Formats: sequence, C-alpha cells, structure tokens
Amino acid sequence: MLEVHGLKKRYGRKKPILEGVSFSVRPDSITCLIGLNGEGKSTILKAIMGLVPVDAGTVLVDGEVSRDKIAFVPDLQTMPGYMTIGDALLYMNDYYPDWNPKVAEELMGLFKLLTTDKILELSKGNQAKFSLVLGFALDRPYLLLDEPFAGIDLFTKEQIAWIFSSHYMEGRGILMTTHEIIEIEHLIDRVVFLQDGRIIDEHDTEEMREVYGKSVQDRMREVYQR
Amino acid sequence: MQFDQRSPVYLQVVRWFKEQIATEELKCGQEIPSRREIAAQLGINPNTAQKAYKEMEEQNLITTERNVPSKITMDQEIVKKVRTEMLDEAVAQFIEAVQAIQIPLGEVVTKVETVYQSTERRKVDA
Amino acid sequence: MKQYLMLTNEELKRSWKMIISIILAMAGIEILTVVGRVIYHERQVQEYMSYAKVSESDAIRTIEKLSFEQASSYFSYIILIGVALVLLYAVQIWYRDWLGESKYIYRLLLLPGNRAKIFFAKFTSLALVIISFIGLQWVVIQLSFVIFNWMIKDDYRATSTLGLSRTLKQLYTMNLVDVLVIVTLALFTVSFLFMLILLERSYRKTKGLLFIVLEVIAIVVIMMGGMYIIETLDIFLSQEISAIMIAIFVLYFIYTIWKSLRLLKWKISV
Amino acid sequence: MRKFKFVVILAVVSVLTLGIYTVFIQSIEESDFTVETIKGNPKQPEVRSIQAELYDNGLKDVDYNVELDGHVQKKTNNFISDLFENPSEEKRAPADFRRFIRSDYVTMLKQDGISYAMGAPDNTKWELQYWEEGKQRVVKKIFPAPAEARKLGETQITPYKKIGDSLYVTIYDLQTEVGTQLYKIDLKGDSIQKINLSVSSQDEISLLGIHNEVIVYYVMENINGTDVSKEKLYMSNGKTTKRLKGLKSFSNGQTELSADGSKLIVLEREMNDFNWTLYDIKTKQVEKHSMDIPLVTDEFGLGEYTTLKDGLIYTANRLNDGIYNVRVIDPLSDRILYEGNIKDKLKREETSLNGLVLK
Repeated sequence: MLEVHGLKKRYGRKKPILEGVSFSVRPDSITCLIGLNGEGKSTILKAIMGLVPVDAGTVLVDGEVSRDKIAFVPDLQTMPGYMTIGDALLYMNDYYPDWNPKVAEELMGLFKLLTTDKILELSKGNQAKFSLVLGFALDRPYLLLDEPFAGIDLFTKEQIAWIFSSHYMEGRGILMTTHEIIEIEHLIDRVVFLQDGRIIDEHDTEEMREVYGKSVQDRMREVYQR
Repeated sequence: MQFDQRSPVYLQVVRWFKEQIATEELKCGQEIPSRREIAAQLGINPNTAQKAYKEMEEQNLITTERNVPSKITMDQEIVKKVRTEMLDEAVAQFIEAVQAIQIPLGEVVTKVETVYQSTERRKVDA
Repeated sequence: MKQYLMLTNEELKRSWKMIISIILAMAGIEILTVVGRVIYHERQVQEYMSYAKVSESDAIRTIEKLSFEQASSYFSYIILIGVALVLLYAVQIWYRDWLGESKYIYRLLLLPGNRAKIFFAKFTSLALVIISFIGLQWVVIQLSFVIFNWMIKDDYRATSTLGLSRTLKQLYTMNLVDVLVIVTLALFTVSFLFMLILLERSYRKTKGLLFIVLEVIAIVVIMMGGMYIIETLDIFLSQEISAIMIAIFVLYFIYTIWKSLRLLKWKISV
Repeated sequence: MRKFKFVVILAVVSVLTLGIYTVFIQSIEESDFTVETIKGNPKQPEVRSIQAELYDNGLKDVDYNVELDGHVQKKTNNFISDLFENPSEEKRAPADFRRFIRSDYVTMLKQDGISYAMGAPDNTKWELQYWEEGKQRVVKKIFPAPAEARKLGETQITPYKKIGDSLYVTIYDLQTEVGTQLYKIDLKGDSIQKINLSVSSQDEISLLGIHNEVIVYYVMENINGTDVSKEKLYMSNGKTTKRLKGLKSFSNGQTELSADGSKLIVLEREMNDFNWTLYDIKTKQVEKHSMDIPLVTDEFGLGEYTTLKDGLIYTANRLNDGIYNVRVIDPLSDRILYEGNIKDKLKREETSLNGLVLK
C-alpha cells in the first residue's frame, strides 16, 4: 500500500496549494487522481517522489519511508538532450539495479521505438511512449504517471491505453493524473477527487457504477458543481 | 469493445460471455481465454477481467480448476437458462420501447412476424 | 562510488565540446599573441632602421630586445577569461538541468541511492576541468616559448632563458604546494558557488536571494569576527593565528559542502 | 571503460601536464654558494655571527642564508610557508616568552645571544624577561616603576645595552612624546637607578654609547621659534655633563661609540663612496677615513649593504653576477679584520643581496 498522509505545501506567500492531502494507492490497481487545472495534482506526484519539498506530511510505501519502490513517469523529457534512446536505456541500466532490460526491449518493440533515435528529435507521442518505457521497465510495485495522455494523437493514446490492460499491469499499483478521463474511464479501479488542496471524495469506480449507476464523469460534475 | 460508462464493466463482460454462450459461439465445455488474454482482447483492466470471471463462476457459467484454462459449463440446463434469460431481457426491453409509443398488441405481433421472416430470408440469401 | 564516477563522466560528456573548444581557443589565442608580438617587434626594428637610417644593432639598442616575458604579457588576461569561463561553467553545470528542453534534474533526483553523488559528480567535473586548465596552460607556455625561440632572430631576443610575467609567476611559482593551494582555493570557490546555486534552486526568487545574501554576510562576518577576536585577545602567536585562520577556512569549506548536501536532500525543488 | 571515458581523459591530461610542470621545476638549477676567504678567519667571533641573506628572484624564488664558514641554508617559499614561519628569531624560545615579546608594549634587545624584553603594562610596574638561546629557562623580573617614571603617561621602555651586570634602558612617554629618561638596572641586585642627564625634560635623548659609566648621547634641540632642529652632542657620567663640539651633522649616518670609549664612529655610505669619520672624545679631533670598494650594482641599482655594530663596520658589495664581497673593518685602525667572496656557481643575475644579519 502506498499511503500519503497530510501533505501540506505552500509556494512562497501564495495560498497554500496542498492543505493536508491524504489518500492511499492499493497495489494491483489503477487509481486516478482527478482535479481541475492548477489544483496541485502534479505537485502531489512530485511531492511523493521527493522532487519538491513539502511543508508537512509523509509518504509511506508498505510502511516505510522509501521511494525505491516507486517509479515515476513525468509528463516531460528527463534525459539529457544529446542522448539517443539507446544511450538512455544504457544509462538506466547503469544506475538502476531494478532495471529490467527484457521489459524495456519488449515495450520498445511494441511501441516501435528505435534505439538510434535522438530523444529530443522524437515526436511528442514517441517521447510520451519512451517515458512510459522508462517507467514500466523498472521492477517496482508502484508507478506514478503524470498526464500520460497529454497532447498526443488518438493512435498513440490507444497504444498507451492498451498497456493498461496488458500483463505489464500485474503486480503494480498505478497512480495517475489525466484530463482525458472519458476514454479510459473503464480502465480505472479507483478515483480520488482533489479540490482546494484536499481530497474531498474517493470511490471504487465499479462500485459507483453498480450502486449509483454513475460514471466517473457524472461524479465529477457533482463534485465540482460546474 | 465499447463500454457503457454507467454500468459496471465486469457485468458488461459477463453479458458479453452470455451472448456468446446463448448463440453457442462458445460451446459447452469449450475453453475460454485466460483472464490476461481476455483483458487484452477486450481492452479492460486485469482486475475487471478477474472480477468478471469470479462472477461467472458464481453463476456457474464457467468452471475453473487450478491453473487450467476455464471452460464453459457442461450443464445444458444452465445454457438453456442463459438463452431464456437473454430472450426475456431482449423482449422486456423491446416491449418497454413499444409500450412507450402505445402500439396495440396485435399490430406489434404481426409487425414482429413480418420483420423476423424478412431478416431470416436475407440471412439465407447472404 | 562507481555511480558517482559515471555521473561525473555524464557531466563532462555533456559539456565536452565546450571544454575542448575553450582550451583550443585559449591556446590558439595565446600562441597567436606571442607570434604577433615577435612579428610586430621585428617590423618595429625594421621600420626604425629605415626611418632613422641606422644600423640594425643601433635600432635594437634603442628599441630594446624582446624577451619572452614581454611576448607573453597577454597570457594573464586570457587566463582571467579562462577563470571567468570556468566560473560560468560552475553555474551552467547546475542550471542546464532545470532549464533547457530536457529536465535532467528530475532524472538526477530520482536516481536511487544518496543524492550526494549528484553534488560530487558536478564538483569533480569542475575540479578536473580546473586542474586540466592549469596543467594545459603551463604546456601552452612552454610551447609558446619554443615557438618564440624558433621564430625570433637571435640578436632580437633579450634572453634565452624562460622568463614569466609577474602575474604568471603568481600562478606558476615553481612550487607544487602553490598549485595545491590554488586548486584548493578554486575548489572552495566552486563549492561556495554550488551552495549559493542550490540555495536559489531550493528557495527560488526572493527567499533564495535572501538566503544567498545571508550566506555571503555569514562568511564575511566569520572572517572579520575571527580577525577582530584574535586582535583584541592578542594572546595568539602568529603561527597560532595562521592555524586558526586555516581551521576557519577548512570548517567553512566543509560547511558549504554539508549545506549543499542538505539542500539537495531536503529542500531542492524541480 | 566507456562509462568513464571523459573522466579518465581529463584525469590523464591533468596528471600528464602537472607531471610536465614538475619535471620542469626539478630541472631549474638552483644557486650553489661557496665562500672564498681572502683575509681573516671565518671562525672569528665577529665573523661567525654574520649571515648573508641572498635571494633568487628568477623563476623559482629561493632564499639563501650563507654563513661565511661556507654553511648555506636554503629555503624555497610558497604561499603558505610564511604562514607557519615564526617572524621573530626567537623560534625555539618557550611559548610564554614568545607570547610576552609579542605584546605590543614590549620592546626587545638581542645581545650576545641573550634576548632582553621589557615593557610597562601600566606605569606602576616594569616587567623584564630575558632568555638565553638554547636554554629552556626564562628569567622574569618585575620591578615597581621608579617615582619619576610613574609621573609619565603610557611609557615605552627600550633596553639599550647590557654592560657588566647592569642593563641600561631608556623610557619614553608615548602620549606626550616628550622627554626621555635613562635608567640603569642592576640585574644582580635587582635595583633601578635613574641616571640624570642634565637636559631639559622636553628633549629626546639618543644614546650613542656607554663606556665605564660615561654616557655619550645627542639631543635634537629645535632652535626656539623655528622648526629647524640642531643636534647637540653631550657626554655625562650621571653627575656632570659636558657639551662636545666640533662634530657637524652625524644623525643621518650610523653613529656609535667605539669599544674602548675613546672615539665616536660616524659611518656614511653613499653607493660608491664608502667613508666614515672618527671624533676623539678627548681631543675633539675629527678624522675622515674612506676605503674604495668595487661595487657593480644590479639592474635595479642595488647590490650593497653596510652597517656598524659593536664598533665594527660590516659591508657586503656585489662585484658581478652572483659574486658578493664581504668585509669586516675596524674603523679605528682601518684594518680589514675579514674579507671573503660569496660566489654563486651559476653566476645568476637574478641573485640579489637582501642584507647581512648579525646574530
């Protein structure tokens, strides 16, 4: 279980962006963190990964404070510009003991990525797919995806969505943020609603459909009263 | 496969299987794909596939022994029950739609017969 | 340890073209200035001979012979430029990870294990660049001396022994301890600069600048305070004063490293 | 290896280039000094105490201390070498003695290997400490300040000379900067006796020498009303004071009473002319002496060092690149007690003379 307790964060003197965020991500499930623009969704992901300092709050993974069990796929390119995909894969192999070259190779094949391509010359779609490879090819029980579908074409989205129904999901707890909720709603096990720096609602999607007959989108409209 | 966002996905998967059984595309005792294969095939999350299979086991539609692919039930009764269940459901929906526009029964019956026969003939010609 | 060295290699690989081009440019310019001075001096003598219609020896007597020391007088300016470039590199080596198309800082902060290796990788890159610059600069001096002796006419040359300008003698004092002292001071400056950068990167804009100013004031206060206390107490022998000063320097050096590592661990932000 | 390529390249470049630099450093020839004695014996006490300070400001600055018996001490300087160098010669003195002499109210006299340090922390008591080279013990004495001295403000005590068991000191009021008083401290009897030199209390006394209780000194008296001041020479035995006339200006050169107390030696040295005058205390006769000394100044116009100490004239003069002539002269008899040439094997033009240190 990936547990987030009481995350608080304020950027300078502005209104605090996180005012005590607490929720948890179960293993072997896909949890989607939903919030309107600027509500601090990716701040939460970055905070979990220790990429931004928090004023208060802790993140526990199976009871310990350690990030070695979480992989992170940000929605931007993280490898140095001059690298080709091949270099990046070697880089990951050098630094990550739990790097799984086999999975990397499989995904590279599935996503039709070439090791000779220069990363910064990749299309936005391919860059997104390559970031996913870097995330999934790590044997880690938890995986954070920040806007995996942002700004990419339909076919790339389908390929990425396919991965969510693939065996690569087994043994993994996924926490993701996305605005393209409609297309992948059926893939999500759990939704967490964020507003004004706090988690205001949490649901098991199948249960919500069975008991209330509501889709995630319906619930969103109610929660955010737009 | 397209999903209705407002009803549980796992039940829609079970229904999909029932249709296959009703139309005997899936024969009794026939092996069905594993949870992983069905998830990939239908584009659903492995947990949902798992839940669907558990539901089908509870409804005795399929039998699963340890790490052997699940099979459709051999029990003809269940297959018959699935067919009637599917028919009832289709008819219920049809009637609800027809009553909504208050057509007398007689007219409905004759309409159904003619349309049913013409589609049968078209199926034979194709 | 292995990862730290690999990271250092990564840092150097990224700026390799820049390092090579700076070294070649500096060497090239320095040699050109020497060649230029020799040619200019020769022309000066020739022109004076024809203009004043005197023999070559008289012309040389008035215009005076050219020594290598004079020919290499521009080296110190070029070295200053080199120092400035190294300082720029010390800043760029951090900021390129935040700015620029790819946000390498994410990857660095996400690497498993201790984040200290990030600091020491960049620190070692700077150290290697600085020491190589100092070493190569000496090679260029020797090379220019050879070119100088080869080009200049014997009787135009003031002395055949290698002479260095006053500023060059400050850097090349023919004593290895001095090289060590210079490198240590340079590394202290780099470490102090790294701390300031990390302060800015952790607290950003206003708060960041505030902390930077505080740190600078801290170092000034410590130095001044230390001196003042020593003066007023006036019980220390000169050796003891030196020992105290060096102790303060070493402690502050360690502080800048410790502070940087702490910032990297707790306060840094992407 | 692929993973460390650039680190290795730069490491190798650093090691190689610094290696080249080290090789070059080793290849620099350092001066090697030999002493050729022309006259006299380097073991003589007056000569043994001489140390010629030479330094080489070529590529590698090195300091040399050459003793006339041929013993050479070499010291290469670096940025931090002088951090740990003890400025005062009392390197091996006990720490608290070094601490005492460091305090700014203390002044020091070195004579015959003994360092006398005196100071008045406040004008109620005088502190004296003296230490003999090589000994661990430091003699400490504290005297109540004499009545006359207490009247002064912050006083500076300057030990002048030790003759027999008594140490002559002059004291000077730092605040009013007026008047000097002379005292004789009996080190055995631990008593302080003021020596009255009949001179107005405003004038500053400059001692020239003391010989069996007779003190020769001069005073800078400014002719009232003008800012011009004239040196007046006196002789006194503490009771009667006599004015000595006949000797024109001498305060700009170095002036000392001769060892036998009979003559005043005034040494004046201007580059190439090297002369001194003798003034007989009794006969008031003035004799001018001179000696020609070959001097070839270096490119900066330097190359000579001359001083008068304990009645003898010590002079060192540059003859050529890397050759220095050293002489010890008895001014009374014009006799050259010692003469020798310090020769640098390399005949380097960068080698220059810093001075003579007389221990």
